[in-house]
Amino acid sequence: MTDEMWINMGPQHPFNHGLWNLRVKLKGETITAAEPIIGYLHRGWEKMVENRAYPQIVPLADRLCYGSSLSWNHLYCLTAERLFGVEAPDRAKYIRVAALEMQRITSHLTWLMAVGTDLGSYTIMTWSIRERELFLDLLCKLSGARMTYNYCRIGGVRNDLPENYERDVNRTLDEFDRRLRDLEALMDENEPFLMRTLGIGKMDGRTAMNLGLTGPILRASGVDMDLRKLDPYEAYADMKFEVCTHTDGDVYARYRVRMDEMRESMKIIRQALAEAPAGPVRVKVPRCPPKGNVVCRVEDPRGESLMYMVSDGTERPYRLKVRSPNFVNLSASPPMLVGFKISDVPAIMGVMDMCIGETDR
Amino acid sequence: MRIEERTYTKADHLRPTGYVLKSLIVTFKGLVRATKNRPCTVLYPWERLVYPDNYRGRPGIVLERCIGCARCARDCPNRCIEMVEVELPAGGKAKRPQVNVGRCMMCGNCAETCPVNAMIVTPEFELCSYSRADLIFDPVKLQYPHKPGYEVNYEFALLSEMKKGGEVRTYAKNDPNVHDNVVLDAPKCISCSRCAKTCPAGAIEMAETGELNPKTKKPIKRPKFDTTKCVVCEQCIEVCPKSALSIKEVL
Amino acid sequence: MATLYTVLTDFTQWLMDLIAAILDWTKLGILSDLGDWLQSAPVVDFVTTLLVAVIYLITVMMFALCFIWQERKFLGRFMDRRGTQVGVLGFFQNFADGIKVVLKEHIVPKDSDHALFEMAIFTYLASTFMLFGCIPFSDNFYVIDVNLAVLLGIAIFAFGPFSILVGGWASNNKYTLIGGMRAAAQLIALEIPLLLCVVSVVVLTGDLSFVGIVAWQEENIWLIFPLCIGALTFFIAAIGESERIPFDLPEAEAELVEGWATEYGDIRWGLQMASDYFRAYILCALFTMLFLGGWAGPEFIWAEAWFLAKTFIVFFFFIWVRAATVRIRTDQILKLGWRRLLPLAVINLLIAVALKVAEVF
Amino acid sequence: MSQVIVYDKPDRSEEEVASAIRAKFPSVELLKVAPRRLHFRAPRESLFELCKFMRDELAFEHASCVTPVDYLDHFTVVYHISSWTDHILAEVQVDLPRDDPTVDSIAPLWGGANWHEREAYDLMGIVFKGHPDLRRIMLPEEFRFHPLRKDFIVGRRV
Repeated sequence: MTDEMWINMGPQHPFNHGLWNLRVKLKGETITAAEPIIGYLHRGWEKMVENRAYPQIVPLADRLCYGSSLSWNHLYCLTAERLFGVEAPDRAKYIRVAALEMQRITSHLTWLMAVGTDLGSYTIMTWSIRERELFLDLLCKLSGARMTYNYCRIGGVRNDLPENYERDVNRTLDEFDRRLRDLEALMDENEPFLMRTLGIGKMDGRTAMNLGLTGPILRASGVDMDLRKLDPYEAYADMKFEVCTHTDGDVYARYRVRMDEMRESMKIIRQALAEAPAGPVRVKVPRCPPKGNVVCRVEDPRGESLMYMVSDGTERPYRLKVRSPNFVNLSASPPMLVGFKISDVPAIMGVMDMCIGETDR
Repeated sequence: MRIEERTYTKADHLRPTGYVLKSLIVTFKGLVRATKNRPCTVLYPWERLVYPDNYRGRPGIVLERCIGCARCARDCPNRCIEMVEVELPAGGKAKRPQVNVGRCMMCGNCAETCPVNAMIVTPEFELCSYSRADLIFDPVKLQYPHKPGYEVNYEFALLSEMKKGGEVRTYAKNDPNVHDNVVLDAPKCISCSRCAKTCPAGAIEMAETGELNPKTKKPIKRPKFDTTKCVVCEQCIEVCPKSALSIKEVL
Repeated sequence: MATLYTVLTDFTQWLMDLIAAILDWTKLGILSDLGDWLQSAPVVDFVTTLLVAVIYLITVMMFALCFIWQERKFLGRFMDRRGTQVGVLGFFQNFADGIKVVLKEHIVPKDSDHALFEMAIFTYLASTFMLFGCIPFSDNFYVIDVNLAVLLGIAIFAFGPFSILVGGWASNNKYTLIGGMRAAAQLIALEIPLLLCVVSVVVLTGDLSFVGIVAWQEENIWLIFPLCIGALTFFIAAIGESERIPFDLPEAEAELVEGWATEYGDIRWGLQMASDYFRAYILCALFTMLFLGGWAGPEFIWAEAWFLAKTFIVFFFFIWVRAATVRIRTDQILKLGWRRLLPLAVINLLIAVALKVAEVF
Repeated sequence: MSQVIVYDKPDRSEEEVASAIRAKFPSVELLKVAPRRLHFRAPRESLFELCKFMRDELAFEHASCVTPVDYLDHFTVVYHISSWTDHILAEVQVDLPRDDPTVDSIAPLWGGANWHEREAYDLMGIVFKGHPDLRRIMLPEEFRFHPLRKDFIVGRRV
C-alpha cells in the first residue's frame, strides 16, 4: 500500500553523534534497506602523518577518536616501539594498563550518554556525564589534560604517577561502584528501557564474525573474543579478569556487555596499580628506526584497532595505516537495521558507540 | 576453539520490579540529594573547576631563561612556533619563540623538549579573541608568571642500561652530560666558524689544532664542543655549509 | 462565583447606565434606543461573562505557565543540575522565551498548504482555551457552570489530534507527516481509556458537572481511594495525551527532529509549545477534580489554593515519570493503550457500577 | 541455553599453519614466523585461492585489514587476516605492478573487508575485481585523484 520512501537521517541529525549520514528506505515505518555514508570528517590523517617525525605524531594519534584518545595514543606508541625494537620499562607497562582501563570506563560512559539521549531519558545522560567527570579528573591529574591526554610516549609514558595517586583511584572506584548501581537501576530495572532494547537489532555470532564485527558488539553475539586475552600486550598477560559475553546479540546484550566490562576494568585498574613495580617509566628512543614494517593490534573500547607501520630508515614514517573498529562495525550496520522500525534506529545505532573521528580518519 | 553452553546470569537485583518503580525511587533519591546539597554542575563564569598544577593550557615562556635554541619550534607537531626578533631587556636583539596559539593544540611538547625549562605549560585556556591576529602571541605577550608546577620535567632511562639489566639509573631531562652529541667530520670542515657564531648555548669555540695551513701558513682552527653546555638544538648542523657536523646519539 | 459575578454585574450595569445617559444626552432617537438596549439584562449579562472570562483566562495562563518553570526546575534537580537561572530563581525564563519567540520571523515552507498550515495551530490553541472555560477553580470562581461540563471538556479535548494531523500534513515535510500520523494514532488510542475512567467517576457520583462531582466527594470520600485503578489509568493516559516522555513519539527529538511542529518557527511554535503545557495543566486539573476532590480541603486556606496545590503535585508526578523513564515506540504505545489501559478502565467501570449498585456510597 | 564460541587455547601452532599453507601453495613464500604472527608474500594470481583455503580449512575467521602501500615503482597490498582459534595474525603481501593495480577482491569471503577495499580503491586507486560495489567511500564521487599515492603533492590545487 505505501510505496517505499528514502529518508536521509542526514549528516546533521539529532540522533547521529558525529557527522555521518544514514540513508534509510522506509516502507511505512519498517526499514527495508539502509546505507551508511561516511566521509564528512575525512581529515587525511594518514597523509598528514607521512610528513611528521615519529615523536610529533603522538599527540596527533590522540585526535583519531576523541572519545577514547588514550587507547589510540597507546596503540601508536606500542607500534612505534615494536618498529624501533624498544621495550617499555615494566612500571610504564603497568601504568599504561591502568590508564587504558580508566580510558575504557570513560569511553563507555560517553557511550552511555549517547544511549541515554537517543532513547529519550536525559537523566541517564546527565548522570553518566557526572560519573565520567570522576575519571576525567583522575586522568587530568595523571596527564594534565581532560580529553586528549598525549600521555604515552614512544618508549614509556610521559611522567610517573603523582603522589598518593593509588589512594585517589581506589576511592573513586568505590564511589563509582555505588553510582553504577544507580545507573543500572535507571536502565535494567526499567520496563520501557527493556521494551526499547530487548530483541532489537539482533545479529547472531556467525554473521557477526563474517561481517568483521569486533569488540563488545561481537561479544554480545556470543563470541568470546577479547584481544587482551587472545593476543595479550603490555601487562595484560598477568592481569586476572574474565571476558564479559552475552548470547542474545540484541541491543540489550550489547548494553549489558559494556556495563559488565566497566566492572571488569575496575578490577584491572586496582590490580595494575597495586602490582606496578618500581623503576623508570621512560626510555630514550633513537631518532630513526631500522627499515621494515610492523603490525600491532590492541583492544580498543569499541573493538580491535590495528596499526600497520612501514619505515624507510628516515625519521618520518613511510606509511601508517589505521584500522578503526568503528569503520567495520558501521559497514555491518545495514543487516542490523533491516526489518526494524524507524524509531529503533537511534536505539541500534546509539548502542554501537559511533565515533566518526576514527571512522573517517 | 570450543562451543560452550552458557546462559547469561544477571545480578539478581537487575530485574524490573513494579514496571518503573525502582527507577522512580532512584531518581527521587537523586532529587533529594540535589536539593539538599548543591547540584554538581558548576556555574561557569562565576564558579570554576579547580585544575591540578600540571593542567596543560596554552604554552607560556620565561623570557629570562630562553636562549633561543628553537628546539620548541622544531618539535611542535602543528608548526605553530616561529622565532622572531625581539628587544631584550638587557639590550641587543635576539630570536625568541612566537606561538600562534590559534593553531596550538596544547599538547605540551614544546615545554617538554625545552632544555632550560623556559617554555612552560600555563593553566590558561580561555583564549577567545576578536581576530586571528590577536591569537599570535609574540614572546612578550606569551610570558606568564612562573610556578614550579608549570615546568614539564621527566626522567628517562638509557636503552643500553635497560638491555644490560641490573640496576637502571634514570637521568633528568636536561642532564648536561647524558644527551646526543655533535660530532665533527674533520676533513670536510673549512673552519668558517659559522657554527660557533650561531650556537645559542655558546658550546662551540674555534680551537687551534697543531697543523698549519700549507697555503696561508696560519694555524687551522676547528670547532671544539663543550658537551656540558650543548643543548642539542642542531642549529650548527643546519648552518654548516659543508654539512661537516652530525649527531651521535647516546643510547 | 457569586462575589466576582455580582461585583462585575454591578460594574457593567453602572457602565451601561453611564453610556445610556450619554446617548440620551445627544437627544437622537436611535441612540437613546441603543442606550436602552444596552441597559437590558441579556447584554449586561453577556458583557460580564466576557469580563469574567478574560480575567479567568489570564489567571489560568499565569498558573499554567508556572508549570513550565516547575518542569525546568524539578527536571534539573532530578538530573543533578540547576534548572533555569534567568531572573529571580528562574521565573523570568517564560517571559524570555515569549519575547524570543515573538521576535522570530514567520517562515512558511515553500510549497506547503498555506491555509491549513496557519489553521492547524490556531485550532490547536482555540481548543485548549475553550477547555479553560469549562474547568472551574473552585465553586465560586469559574466562567460558566454548565451542568454538562465534563462531557463538554472531553469533547473539546478530542479536537487536538485533528489539528496535529492537519499541521503535520500541511508542512510538506516527511518528518512532520510521520509525526502527525503518530500523534493522531496515539491520542486516539489513549482517548478511550481516558473516557472510560471519566465515565466511571460520573457513574459513581451521578453528576456531570465538576462542581457537583467535587461536592459529592466532599461528603463521601475522595474518588482516588475506591477507584484507584481508574486513577492510575487516567494518569497514564493523561501522560500519553499531553505527549510527555514515556509516550513522546510525535515530537521525538531522536528521530523526527521536532515531530509535527518542525516547520513552525515563530510565535506559532511558541503557542504550540505553550498549549502543550496548557493541555498538561488541564489534564492535571481534571485529575484533581475527578479523583482528588478538587478544592475540598480544610478551611484554613482558600479553596482555589487547595485546587492549585493538588494540580501542581499531580504535575510533579508527570515530571517524575519523565525523569525516570525512556521513550517507548509508537506501536508499543498503541499496544499499551489498547491491550493494557482499556481492560483496566473497564475493570474500573465494573467496580464503580458494583459500588453504585451495592449503594456503598 | 545458547552457545558461546570460546577461544582460550590455540588449536594449532604457527609452524603447523605455515607448513600447511606452504604445502598447499608452493608459490607462496614464507617470510617470517613469530609468536602469534605469520608473514607471507603471495603472487597476485593465487591470492583468492589462498584466502579461501585459509578461511575454510585453517579457520581464519576475520579479515582484519587491507592496506595499500605505494612503493614508488610498484604497489603492495598487505592483507591482515586473523585466526582467533589459533591466536594468529597472518600478514599476506601481494605486489602489484604500478601500471595495472588490480587484484581479486576477498570481500565475498569476509564481509569485513568490503569497506577496507573500497577505501583502498578510493585513496590509492587499487581496483579489486569481484567487489560487490566498488565506489569511493570517503571522497566525493567526482574527485579524480587518489590522495595517498606518493605522487600526490599535498596542498596542490586539485
